[in-house]
Amino acid sequence: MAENLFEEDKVSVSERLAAEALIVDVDGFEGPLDLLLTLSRTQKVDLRRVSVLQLARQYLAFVEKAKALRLELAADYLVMAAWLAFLKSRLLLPPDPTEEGPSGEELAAHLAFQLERLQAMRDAAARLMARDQLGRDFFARGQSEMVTRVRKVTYSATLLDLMQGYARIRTRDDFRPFVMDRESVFTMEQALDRMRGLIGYAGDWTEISTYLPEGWDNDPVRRRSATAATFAASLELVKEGHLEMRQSEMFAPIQLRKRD
Amino acid sequence: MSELYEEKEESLFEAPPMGEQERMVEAILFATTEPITVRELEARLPHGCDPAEALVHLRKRYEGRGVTVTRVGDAWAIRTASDLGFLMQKETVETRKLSRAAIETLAIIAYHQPVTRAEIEEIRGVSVSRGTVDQLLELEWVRFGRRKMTPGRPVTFVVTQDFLDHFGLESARDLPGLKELRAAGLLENRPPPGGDVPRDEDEDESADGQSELFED
Amino acid sequence: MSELYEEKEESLFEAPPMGEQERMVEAILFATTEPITVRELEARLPHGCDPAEALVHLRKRYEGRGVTVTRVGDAWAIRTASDLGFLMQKETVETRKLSRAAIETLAIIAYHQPVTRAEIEEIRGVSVSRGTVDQLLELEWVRFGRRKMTPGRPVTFVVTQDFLDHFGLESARDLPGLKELRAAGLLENRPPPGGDVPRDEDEDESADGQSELFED
Repeated sequence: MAENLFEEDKVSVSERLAAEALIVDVDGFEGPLDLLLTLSRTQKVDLRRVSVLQLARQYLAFVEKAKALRLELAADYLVMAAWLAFLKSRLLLPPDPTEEGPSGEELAAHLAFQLERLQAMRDAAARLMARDQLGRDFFARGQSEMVTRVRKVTYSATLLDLMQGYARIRTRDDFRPFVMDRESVFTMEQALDRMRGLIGYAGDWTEISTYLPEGWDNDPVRRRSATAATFAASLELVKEGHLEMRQSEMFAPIQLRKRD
Repeated sequence: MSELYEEKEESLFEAPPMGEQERMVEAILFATTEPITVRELEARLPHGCDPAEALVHLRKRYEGRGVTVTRVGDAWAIRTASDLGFLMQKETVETRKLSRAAIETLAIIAYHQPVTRAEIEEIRGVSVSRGTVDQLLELEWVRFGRRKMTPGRPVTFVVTQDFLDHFGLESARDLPGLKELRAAGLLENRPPPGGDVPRDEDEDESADGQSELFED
Repeated sequence: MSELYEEKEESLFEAPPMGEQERMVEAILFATTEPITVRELEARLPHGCDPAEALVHLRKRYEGRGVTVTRVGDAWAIRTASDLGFLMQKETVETRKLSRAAIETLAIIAYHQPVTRAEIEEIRGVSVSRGTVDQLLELEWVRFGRRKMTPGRPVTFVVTQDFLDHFGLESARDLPGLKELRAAGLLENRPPPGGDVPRDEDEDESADGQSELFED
């Protein structure tokens, strides 16, 4: 893997063209591993000698390009991109002896193994389907012989029948009318009542979490319900002109203040 | 084979040697669902073949064998030698699909064994008819297990080795659970309400029950 | 024929001479479309017969003929010679086209068996859709195997006798290229480095499977 460290980012014109052709066909891939396998073919080497660093670059370039073209990429493509970016940095930086976990080379070797194994299974599948097949290349007896002297009835059932029968019984009782479990639900009406009584004291910016009713913050189910109701009630009060609301950035605390 | 027929080769021209023709007729007779006439054979064989002669050779080859090349009207077929008809009894068997009640009962026994009749009825939600259990016993797919140590000491039912053989299972413990059935697409996709189907206890129970039977 | 086997007759006592046994096995194999196990043959033949030996003779007799005696797992069947497929357009059955995902999944099950759903997904890099396994189960080319002794005891998939029959394989060991794949380590279930997933037991298990079948 060491030789990769000195590799320049030399993506040839033909490779770039190939990568663009790939993007148009993004729906044709069965996930990131499939795409990586296709990309690795542009290196025209034995899969065991594939340069994972180069592959990571190609993949990241692909994802960038797809983003620029505003193509929808499924989440797992982005997860793979993040992982490859991490892998790329590991491969490029000298190993940090204090760092825990597998080295970049180990990770790269595993990825190469996965690609080789997937390719091997595809080849195996192709060879399997190329075999002579029953009913196409060779044939079973056309007529089973019927001798009518002895008649006996047997009963047949397949494993599928059996399993489906069982599933049928066991799922029959799953259906009951939908009933809300009221005990752990804090309604918006309750929250509104509570907030109306409290906002008189909220002259300064105060976090919304402090408005949660007591006794609702231990059980996660109850906390979720109370948070949602309090938030909805706050919005309602903002709409009515009684409250102001702010949040500095995503996931930052939400703050409330009485409107003068 | 072909050296037997060499003297004919000049007239056959492109046709395969007679040994090959015999093989071809043999394969066709074997695979067709209906007896086949010489004319039909001629139409299916490569150009220039002589199925009538191939049939003469083939017929001779099967003389005294377990099956014979037999004339049926003006057509030909491979048939069991008449003295071996007694071996064919199994071929005359009529197969019928097991009834839904029987399949469900069988499934419950397989998944919950050892299980009493009352337990089967509780799971199915209807009473189990005598005929259903008798049928399964007769098929030798279930048998009586040991009695339960509960009041009345009811008999239990368990599945048999025949059952495992018939359904291609190595043991009843390998039967897939509901989650696995769903994952394999064998269950209509209905969302289990309230998260999970309460199957865990069952699973433990049946694992217990079955391990008793199969561990030893 | 029977004079060939006369020297055995004193030990066989009531059993028919081997030539007769061979005829009987021939008749039974010809009569059915499904492969028949040696055990089934034994059950159907008169007491004291040795179907395994009769099969050896019968197989030799049909070498190079239009139909051949074929081994399918632990069962036997008569099938037409595959070089004569071109004569059989009439018998050809159109099989449903399998998707690429289904074909790959089938190959993975065949080469890695017994294999869990998670392992299939790991190899393919995508989740296995319900329809895929469903389709393979319905074709009866795969079935549920033994559960893995790993946490969660997941069910496994293995290929069936129908699969072997369809692809003309004597056993799963005869899968094309199996030895080479195994030698190259490509049938191993190698956990990712760093071991996010506790897979060690899996490893042991899978070593028991397809890869270990060939240790001898």
